[in-house]
Amino acid sequence: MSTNIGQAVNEFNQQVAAVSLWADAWRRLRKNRMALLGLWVVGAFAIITLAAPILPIYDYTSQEMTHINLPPSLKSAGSIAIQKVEKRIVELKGLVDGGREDLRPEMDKIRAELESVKADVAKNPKSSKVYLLGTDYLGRDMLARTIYGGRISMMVGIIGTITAVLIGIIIGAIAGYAGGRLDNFLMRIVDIIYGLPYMLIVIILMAMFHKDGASSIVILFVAIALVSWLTIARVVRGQIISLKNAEFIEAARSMGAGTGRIIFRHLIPNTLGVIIIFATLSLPSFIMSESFLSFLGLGVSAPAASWGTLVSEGVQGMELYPWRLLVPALAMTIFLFAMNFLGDGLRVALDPQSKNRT
Amino acid sequence: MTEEVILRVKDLRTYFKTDEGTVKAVDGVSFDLHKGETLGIVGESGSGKSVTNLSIINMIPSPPGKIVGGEVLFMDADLLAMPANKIREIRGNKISMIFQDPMTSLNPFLRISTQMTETIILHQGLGKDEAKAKAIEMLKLAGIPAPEKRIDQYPHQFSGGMRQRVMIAMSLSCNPEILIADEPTSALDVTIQAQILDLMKDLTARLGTAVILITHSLGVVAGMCDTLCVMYAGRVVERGATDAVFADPKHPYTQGLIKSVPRLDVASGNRLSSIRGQPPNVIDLPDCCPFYPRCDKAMDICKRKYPAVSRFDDGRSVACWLYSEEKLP
Amino acid sequence: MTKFIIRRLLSLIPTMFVIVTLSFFLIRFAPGGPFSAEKKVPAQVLQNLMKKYHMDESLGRQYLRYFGEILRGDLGPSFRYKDMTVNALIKQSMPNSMLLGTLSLALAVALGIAVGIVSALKQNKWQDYTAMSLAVVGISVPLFVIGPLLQLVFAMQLKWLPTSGWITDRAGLKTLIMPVITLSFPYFAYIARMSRASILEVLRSDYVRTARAKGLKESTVIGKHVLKGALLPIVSYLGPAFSGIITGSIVVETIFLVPGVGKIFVQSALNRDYTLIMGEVIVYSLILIVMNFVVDIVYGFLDPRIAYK
Amino acid sequence: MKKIFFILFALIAVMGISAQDFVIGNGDEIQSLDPAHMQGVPEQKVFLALGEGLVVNDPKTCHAVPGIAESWKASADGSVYTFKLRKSTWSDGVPVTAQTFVDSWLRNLDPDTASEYAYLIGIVVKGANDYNTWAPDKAKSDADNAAAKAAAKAAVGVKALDDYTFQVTMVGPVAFALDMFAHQIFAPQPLHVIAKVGDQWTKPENYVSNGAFVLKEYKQQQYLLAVKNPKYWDAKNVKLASVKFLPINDVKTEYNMLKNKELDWATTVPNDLLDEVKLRSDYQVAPATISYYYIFNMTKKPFDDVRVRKALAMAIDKKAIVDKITKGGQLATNALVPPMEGYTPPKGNAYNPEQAKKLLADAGFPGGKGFPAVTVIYNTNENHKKIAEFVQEQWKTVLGIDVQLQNLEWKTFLDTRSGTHDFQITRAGWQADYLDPDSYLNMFVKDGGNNDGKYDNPKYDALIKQEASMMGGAARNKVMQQAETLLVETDQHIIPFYYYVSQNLIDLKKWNGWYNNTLDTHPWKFISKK
Repeated sequence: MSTNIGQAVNEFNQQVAAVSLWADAWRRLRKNRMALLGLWVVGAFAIITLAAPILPIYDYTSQEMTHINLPPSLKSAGSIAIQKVEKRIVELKGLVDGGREDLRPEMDKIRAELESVKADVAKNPKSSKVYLLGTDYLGRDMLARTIYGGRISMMVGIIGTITAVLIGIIIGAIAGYAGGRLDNFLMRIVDIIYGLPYMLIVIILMAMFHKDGASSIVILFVAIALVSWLTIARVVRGQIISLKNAEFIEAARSMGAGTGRIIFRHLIPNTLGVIIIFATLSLPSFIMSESFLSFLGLGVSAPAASWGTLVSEGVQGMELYPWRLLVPALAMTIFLFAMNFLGDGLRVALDPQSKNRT
Repeated sequence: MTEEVILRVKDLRTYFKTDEGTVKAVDGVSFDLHKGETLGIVGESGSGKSVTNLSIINMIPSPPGKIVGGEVLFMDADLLAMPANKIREIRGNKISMIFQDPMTSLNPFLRISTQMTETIILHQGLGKDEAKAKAIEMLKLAGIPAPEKRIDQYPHQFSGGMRQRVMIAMSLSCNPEILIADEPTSALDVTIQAQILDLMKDLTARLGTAVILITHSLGVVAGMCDTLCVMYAGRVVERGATDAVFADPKHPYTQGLIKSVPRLDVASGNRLSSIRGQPPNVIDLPDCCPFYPRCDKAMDICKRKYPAVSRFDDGRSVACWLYSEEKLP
Repeated sequence: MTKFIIRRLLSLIPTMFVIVTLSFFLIRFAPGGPFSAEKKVPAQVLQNLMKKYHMDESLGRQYLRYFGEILRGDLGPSFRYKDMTVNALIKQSMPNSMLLGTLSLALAVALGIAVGIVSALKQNKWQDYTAMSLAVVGISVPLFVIGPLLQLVFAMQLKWLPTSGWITDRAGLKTLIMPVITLSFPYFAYIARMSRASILEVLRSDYVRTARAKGLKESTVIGKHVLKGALLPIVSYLGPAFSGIITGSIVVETIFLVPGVGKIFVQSALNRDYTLIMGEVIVYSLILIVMNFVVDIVYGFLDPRIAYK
Repeated sequence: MKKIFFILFALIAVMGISAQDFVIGNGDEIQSLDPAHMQGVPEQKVFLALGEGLVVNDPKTCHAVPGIAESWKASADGSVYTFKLRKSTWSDGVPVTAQTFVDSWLRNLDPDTASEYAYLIGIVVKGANDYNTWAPDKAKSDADNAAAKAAAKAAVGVKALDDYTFQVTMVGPVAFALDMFAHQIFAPQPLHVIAKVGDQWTKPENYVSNGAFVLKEYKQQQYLLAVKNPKYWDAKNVKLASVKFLPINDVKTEYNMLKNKELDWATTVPNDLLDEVKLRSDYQVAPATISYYYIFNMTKKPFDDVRVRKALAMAIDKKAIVDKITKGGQLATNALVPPMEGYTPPKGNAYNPEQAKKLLADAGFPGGKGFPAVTVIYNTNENHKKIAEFVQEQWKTVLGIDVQLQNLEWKTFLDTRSGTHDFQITRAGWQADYLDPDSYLNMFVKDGGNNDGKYDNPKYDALIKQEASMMGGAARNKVMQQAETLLVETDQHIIPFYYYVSQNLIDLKKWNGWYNNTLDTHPWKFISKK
């Protein structure tokens, strides 16, 4: 940036090029180490999830019954599976020897299973798989599932945010600019939707439009976005009201600009800063909403899984198979951490008042 | 006006570290303030006036700002070297300040009484009721009608001019030695400006308070100040008694400033002159006279070195190569 | 002022009316009904059931009947909990949720503001980063993970606390600890972030500079001049937060067996217990609207610039 | 101070040892305390404490043993039962008489009561079904309707011969009827209280009962506390001082409470922790008469082709499901009806991937090519999901077909499966109302209320009709077996997966009188501390 050729220089050999808001914000963002880290992490997540189909990972749906609930390891799945059964036999033997005769049939069963597992490992080419982050209850690769889960969760976050922002901007801008009765009417609608319990709306929407598997995720988006534009509509409305009497709007009006043009070319661009900040900060909340819906069983359809689904599944068996909780939970937390710091950094960077504060 | 110097600023330097580079907002400012004197500091926006003042009472927001050099001697004690609790005893008590925007300088959430009495109680050790009585008295002095009633109101219930009166009353309530007024009238209507300035002049004269008046308006300075500092790009370019400077401005910048003031006493017909160009960006400024691009009399040397200060017999000092005996090849 | 309050209160009535009407018809759009079950009841019995609850009437009549009832303060019988009326169900679960919610919110506010102050004053120092990381954890870890984890550590491993239950049980007040912590966590996180941001903003304001120029101690500056202005946004957040938190959290209530209103809320929707859903919607919206209203009034008291006309 | 603590501690310890207090995790909150409206398992557990009918299920065998009826005898053709009642009272001292039973049953059957389970009485008692489903004729006057209703009521086959002799006339020689009479729908109700306070009788302050326990306290969503009933006829043999029912929806919480000894009996186990649970000495598992299966919608293509149905069924390794997914000892099956006394279900179509592929190819979808989009629906539940995911993967790897899975929230699921029938393949489970294969098989007759997949085979309907009119025995069993063979083998209308097991956690070293049984029913009066 500093050695750009062709940049205007004044008498003192200083750069005088006017810095746009964005370039300026970007420069300040780059100085914010946490925000930059956030940006890198979010970028990495985005690339990994987008490139998931071409990454050298296993299929996220392919099941292997001998590989159920294997812990993270660098060793081949076959050897881990055998180890696991052997460990179980030792455990059972200890109990049986300690007087728990009732467990003898179970022990015999597992012993028989050891043979079949060994046989399977010997001939099944999949035994050489390596599950870096372990497997789940159907012997599926946790790494692949977490990556594909991220796809859905991030998509929920992004699409939810975009819809919320679009609806919010339009409603908020119209209400704020028009004022009077229309404003009152629109804000009453916002009040009413605020008043309707969110959970109920979502349950009813999900129940009403379940039709086929492929669209369940779409309904999820709609359900989340439909009730999430309220806050941003209020924010935008407030901004527009405070801006609409500003001099530059008067100027535009005096030059004959129409209402639509004033709203979309003059007012909205001036509220973009606030909107972007809101968007980055609300993205995590959409991901959280989705995870809560998944917890209630209203989320995406199996075998696809979001982070929320994976985490809520993982919680069930966390005492025995901690990786099933930790892997998706960490992925989600790291992503949300990054989003939060990035959002915070953007907020500071886009705030004209904080110019000399960094 | 006595000869007793109560505030001596020596070679004050305050820099700001920003993303773009180091801003030398104040770079080697020196002046003396005598008891009862009114000193005007004049300059365009960004010339370092306000930073000078905040530096005097050591209130530069840090980071990014930092006072990197110089001394501020108040009654022979260096304010810059003072521990925080000691300088707090001076702020608002011995040296008080009035800020530019009366609309935002008063806390909107607290009553005027609260804001006024807290200073009086803190510095004068008065009880609550006494402090309130004193505050009412000060408001009356500041020309607020029905102060007994208005003291319990909130700032938003006052007009801009009234708020500035409150600020003045508040800042003078502890009989400070020095009042620093940072553009006290620039946010006000012209008619109100005159009233506020009169009030300040009147009150400080009565209380014997020395005043540092920061302004970009030469008209204000002419009416108010005994002495005058002209600042440009973080430095004092010309200093002297107000009358003398107005009569015979030495520095080309001062000349430009005075010429650009519309005067009723001079027959017009000529166009009002103005200083061409823009004030410089003070980030990473090279060693030169920062005024040279706008100066009609610029010489070669102006581009290479900051001019040394030349002193004149009448106590004036000017930083300009025109008057320097030291001539470089 | 009084006039303003009355006018505001009156304006709540149409809003409530629309909410009640919308919900009434909305829930009837959802597939399934209160009496659908795995084993179908014989057609005639189903009809008798419908008749018993006036569901054989036309929707319009049902709506009018319902409206008449709620105007008399009767929310009707629960379809699922056949021995209970909706009034009784809400009456007995609401206080528990309120207690839990109020405590959680109080904890969230106290801790959130404290942490917000610390991290604002130590901006970009390790204290700030630690506090904000904690806040991010609060925002990004779901309750259904925090709850079981607390239970695992404090009840199962350390055995300091009972796994679950409510204050009327043998374990008494101890049962409150984990649900309160769990429930307050996201709110704490939100408040901490919000107060940090707004304190930083106020610290830049002119009047804080004035206060400092007056020679006030830093603690006075913060306590007297900064906080009042900085905490106003939190007050306006408390309205929706309060109604959200006291109508309970199904997750916390399910995990810790809290006899609160959140659990029956979600379950009533899943069970298509029409009257109970409606009762809950009415109570929830009423609390939300009234809380927003109260917050507006309180805000007016705290912010002298706002005058109600 | 220390002393006080010691005394307190000792007191608590002594109380803890001497008191036979029992705490159970009871699943969902109960819906009602009125036996006429008790539907689920949690309600049944509460009923077993508070109420008692003519007979009680033996804790081991589940067969009827005397309850309020001291003895009984059946008529020669097995269609009339005469019960001799013992002298017993309600907890408020009012006697329970034969008339109490007559009135209680009639109350349950009364159309105005709208009891969800009254149809069970209708299955066995003569005239009961007609009365239960009686509806007024709009063309007739109110008086005529009232008279018609009274006639229907009078026609119900229940009679009080004297105060303590109660006679039931049944629809025929129903072999399983006696065991059924232990169900809460056949229990007496305190009509003297109902007459006085009406609907309010289920309020704790009004509630009287005739079982081994009485209702002491009921805090909705918190607990229901039942304490020993001193007026119970067999009170001297009741050992437990109190039973506390906790409504717990969260399986993990329930399990944790049991581990921390805050519960004596957990009625669910966390599937994901079964590897740990299985090692516990208090883990109880017993086969249950519940089947898990998938239903094809016969009206939707391509499931109108039996080859497709068979191919899909044969491609599923059911043994893997019970061994690797449900893990609790469930029995894999290819038939619907669980083995019962005298009845052996057919073999069904076993797991056979090769045959499955071939069948699918024959049906015109070699290697799954051209197979239309298919969605399997199931109600939201971890286990159903795991099984569906497994099945989906099997169909993909064995047959090469991709099916979608769709979980639906319970009521939507019911509406889709049983209301609009707008599904292709759905998950289902069925628990017998009575221990007879007919309880499973009569679902699938053409106009059956629970025939969700629209199975339509006149031959099947004829067989079911035939078996319904036969006396119990080998011949009837054979007919039923033929019908089931049609259902699960020839026509492959459903894909049976396994028979459930009941899974409980209760320490039998500590508690006597609790036995694993097929009905998973455990009357409280027999339970005691060792």
